[in-house]
Amino acid sequence: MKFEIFVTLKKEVLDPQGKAVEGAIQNLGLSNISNIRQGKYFTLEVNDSNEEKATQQAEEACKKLLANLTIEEYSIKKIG
Amino acid sequence: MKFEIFVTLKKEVLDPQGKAVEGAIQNLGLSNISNIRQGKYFTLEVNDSNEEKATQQAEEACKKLLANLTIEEYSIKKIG
Amino acid sequence: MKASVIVFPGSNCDRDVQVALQKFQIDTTMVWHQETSLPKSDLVVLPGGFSYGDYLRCGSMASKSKVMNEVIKHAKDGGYVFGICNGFQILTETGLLPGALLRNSKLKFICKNVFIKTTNNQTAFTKKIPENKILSIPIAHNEGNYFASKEEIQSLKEYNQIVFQYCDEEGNISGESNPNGSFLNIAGISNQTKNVLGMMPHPERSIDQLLGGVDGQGIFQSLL
Amino acid sequence: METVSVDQAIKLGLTSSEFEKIKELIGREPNFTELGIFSAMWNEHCSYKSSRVWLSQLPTKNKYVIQGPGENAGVIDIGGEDVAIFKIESHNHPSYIEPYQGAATGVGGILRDVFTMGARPVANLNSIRFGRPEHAKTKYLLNGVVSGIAGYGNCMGIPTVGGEVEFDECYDGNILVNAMNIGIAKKDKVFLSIASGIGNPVIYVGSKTGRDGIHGASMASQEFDDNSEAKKPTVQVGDPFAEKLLLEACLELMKTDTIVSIQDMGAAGLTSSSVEMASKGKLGIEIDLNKVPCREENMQPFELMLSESQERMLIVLKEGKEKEAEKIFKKWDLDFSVIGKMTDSKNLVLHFKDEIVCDIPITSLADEAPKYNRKWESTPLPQEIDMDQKLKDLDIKTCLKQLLSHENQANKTWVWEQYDHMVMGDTIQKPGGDAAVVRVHGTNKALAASVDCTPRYCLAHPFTGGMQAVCETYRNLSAVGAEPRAITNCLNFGNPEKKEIMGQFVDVIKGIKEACTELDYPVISGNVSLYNETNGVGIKPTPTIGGVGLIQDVNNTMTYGLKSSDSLLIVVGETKGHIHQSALCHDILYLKKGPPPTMNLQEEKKNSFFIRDLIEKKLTQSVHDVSDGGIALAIAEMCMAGTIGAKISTNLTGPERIKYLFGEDQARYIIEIKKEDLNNLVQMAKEQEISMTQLGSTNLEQFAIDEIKISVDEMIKLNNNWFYNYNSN
Ligand SMILES: Nc1ncnc2c1ncn2[C@@H]1O[C@H](COP(=O)(O)OP(=O)(O)O)[C@@H](O)[C@H]1O
Ligand SMILES: [Mg+2]
Repeated sequence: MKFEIFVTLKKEVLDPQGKAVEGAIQNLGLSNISNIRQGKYFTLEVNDSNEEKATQQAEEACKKLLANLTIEEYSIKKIG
Repeated sequence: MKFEIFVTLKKEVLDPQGKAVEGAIQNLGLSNISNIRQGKYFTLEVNDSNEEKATQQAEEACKKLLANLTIEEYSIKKIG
Repeated sequence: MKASVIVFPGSNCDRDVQVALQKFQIDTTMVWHQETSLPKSDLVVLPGGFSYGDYLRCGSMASKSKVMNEVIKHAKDGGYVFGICNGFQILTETGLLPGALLRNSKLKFICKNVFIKTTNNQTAFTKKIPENKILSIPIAHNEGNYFASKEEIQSLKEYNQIVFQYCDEEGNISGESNPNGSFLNIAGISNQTKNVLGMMPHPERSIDQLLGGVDGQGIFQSLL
Repeated sequence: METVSVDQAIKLGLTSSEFEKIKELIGREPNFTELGIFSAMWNEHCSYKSSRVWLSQLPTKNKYVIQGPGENAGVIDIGGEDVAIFKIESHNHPSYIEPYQGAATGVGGILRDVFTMGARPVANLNSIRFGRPEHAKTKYLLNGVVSGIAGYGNCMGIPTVGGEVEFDECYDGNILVNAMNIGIAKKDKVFLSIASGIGNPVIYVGSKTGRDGIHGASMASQEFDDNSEAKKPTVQVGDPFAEKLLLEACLELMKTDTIVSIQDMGAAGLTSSSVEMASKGKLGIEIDLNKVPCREENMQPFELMLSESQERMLIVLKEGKEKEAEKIFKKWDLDFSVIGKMTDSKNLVLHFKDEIVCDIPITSLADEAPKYNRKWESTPLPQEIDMDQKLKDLDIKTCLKQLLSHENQANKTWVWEQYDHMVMGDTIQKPGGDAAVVRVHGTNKALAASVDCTPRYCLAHPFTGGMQAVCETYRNLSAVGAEPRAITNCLNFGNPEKKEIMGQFVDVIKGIKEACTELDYPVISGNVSLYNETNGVGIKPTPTIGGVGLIQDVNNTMTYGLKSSDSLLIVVGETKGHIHQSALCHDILYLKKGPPPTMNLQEEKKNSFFIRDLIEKKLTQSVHDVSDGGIALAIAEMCMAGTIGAKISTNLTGPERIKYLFGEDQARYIIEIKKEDLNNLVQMAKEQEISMTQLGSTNLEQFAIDEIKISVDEMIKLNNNWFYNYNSN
């Protein structure tokens, strides 16, 4: 079973990368673009045909490693 | 108009991060999880009500800055 | 005084810190991250470097190493734990210290001498340094931009956990003297019980006049 | 077996006559895998087919050299049981295509060259050259290259302690990224790549093989045109973390008694590493490609043999030592696979699935590789031109300010602050000085290193330019108190099929040869990068020289910042006022004609001995070599580094004064001395027939040249800002 995982900084956490990217985008003349936030994106496979169990394992991977819950939040999506 | 952007390494390009993360996940006992690839995830707003034009600007941001087309590819999704 | 230096895959200041500890006659053992027990030690050092390549988040994967269970136990029992640079990042990832270290605000690796003020000399690591003493110590990092939630900052202040702050030569703590965007110019913090210290600057690089300075030695002397 | 056509050979970068030669050598048509292997081994990058005849002229020996060119890196004696192992290598083409990864993998490659020989790498240096700052790609390339070098070196925990950065129009379409590394080993623990022992197992260690950079080596041997970006092969992505593990694992293995020979997989990957080991040992090698650890599915023999995936090594073990070795690589979480053995067949034999997919004599790939004696035409020494009209009205203060704020003379802190230059705890002189100084861990001695080249001299007169590059490193090392011991070189040129370019190459080599011979400062390793051309326009000849010297006592090293406001300033070496091809003429006045300064190797040697003697006797307060920008810039730099002023008088006017201040006569140093030492010094100089002139004295906060004054603070501002301003938007 394949999953997509999104890890993003919590809203109240400053995002230095997003901010720098936004500056750079403005410099490129793309002045309509704003509010850029940068996060991480993972794809992974879980070798378990039971959807609930598989999701639970993906969930665990997020909590234990992929996201730092002090500053980040995550969401999971099954894609196949 | 809000967009989501996914930037991932091309399939044939080495993903050192994904590789290291996979090792760590295995060590955590999540042995069912495999094939991890790590990419970047952006959300941004384009101040243009014309969907086509807005998408075009998001596209340009990807090509010029957000993705390194030599090793990465991107996809764009309108989310609001 | 006995110390253990934990070696993670990708640690690269492990030897440097060993040299420093030995210079102060601290008996030092190197401990591989897969060990399940610690040699008897008063102090555990998590050295600088790029554990696991700094991939995913700095320190994230190292914080899950087997030996870290023992380090956490050691800290909970009141033993000293000292995280330098990547070691600091590992300590926040384990939760032994609050907050997180984000990318430097200019998104570049910075290696240079900076000034830090010893805001708190009531810890085991700073007790021989005069209060508010300004030290010149090098930094070398990409992710040293300290962040914590409002509540965490509140509690850091309340329990007097801010140990070092970036400042200028005269001791002014300001935006200009902040090399990486750190909240409140924080360069180092301790836990509430003051037996765990994490700092981004490298005191082990500042113990030899020939290499540019000796301001780091106060920290090692405090531990003796 | 599928047959191949001459068209395929040409697509792989071979010529039709080379294709004929292959058929002749193996007595049949090669198959596709074999053709690929030939194309990799016979391209310029691996075979040195255009350069070999000339490279063999370089002097490679003095009493310190333990291993000269021909191995992964050169080795010199640095006293006691210690040796220094070093080399420089180019990664120009990949860095232009993907600056971050190109530069990063360049650093990774040179590190492997050094640690494969048993050394722990202790110092990185780099020489990087870009097009004009205003060129559309320059900022992107500069940022990518610098962060790539930083990314790899920092993660490895090896300090990057020196280098050079230059901008010039000729690099607009061909940037140069030359990376150097120095390592330290014990004399009796140096490992070579000569295989031996029929039946000994061949093992593969490190990361898995993917389709990275297939044909990277032949790309490095072709000119760019407008389509190159579309044609590029899969870019290699560096994994410094994997390399750090590989380094530690290899050094751990080297402590055991298991290794026969070891070779990193660099350009042309498994092909060149296996062929070189077998060729040097005059043996055959048999590899089972089914055993190669793969990252991707369905990899074909051609791909497996030509992949340039990074962070891999090939090792010949003593028989029966496989388990012992495997344990170490497993501990470090690396791939380990026994993939073949050494044989007496003298052939490269490859098995894949159940077939033999390649069976060719090793000699045909190595010794029989083509060697060309290309046509060449020497560049004559340009005539001097009369510049007095142009020089006579120049305002000295303006000239100095323009030089200080010019990108090529600007302070490079922005660059090296991104490099961890202190890790390993032995950096005594960080970037910014004349040469980097790194203590040999646990001892009282230190290595000094510097990389240099002045391409504008090399273009004007390649023979002189070749000599000058060698001498500049020699001087930089001398200025910090080191005894220069040997060099490594990276020869970056345009298309050697053009006789003017080949002529530049030949002249430069002759110049290097002359200087190395006279200075007893041999070449122990190096690399050639040709075809640095875009749309038919080549770069200036750029022979980057990396010099290494020894300081016997770390307490006897010298820096160039002024130390007190009460000392004397002296120039050692003769000042004639050679202004042609100076930084002032070239970069500020755009007067690019005329000969470069004349080299006098006897003077170089004499003056260097003199300076080192003064440093050892503690008779100098500071020392700086005079290079770009002449006396004026050299003193300005000493003022800025020490935040102390200086006051000099020239007793000259008009063009003569300009030439005196900004001329770039060679073999010179500025020294700061205590007043009371003057007489002693004058006496010593007289005895040793050293030309020495008192320039003036140090001062409080100003740099004063005759009636002209500029504050040290202002100079610092001008000099410090260029890189920050350029990169701030
Ligand atoms: N790319 C670089 N990496 C590290 N250090 C550099 C780099 N470029 C320049 N430097 C350092 O800046 C100083 C000045 O360089 P340069 O102007 O080339 O000096 P010089 O002309 O005396 O050789 C040297 O110490 C050099 O090592
Ligand atoms: Mg130079």
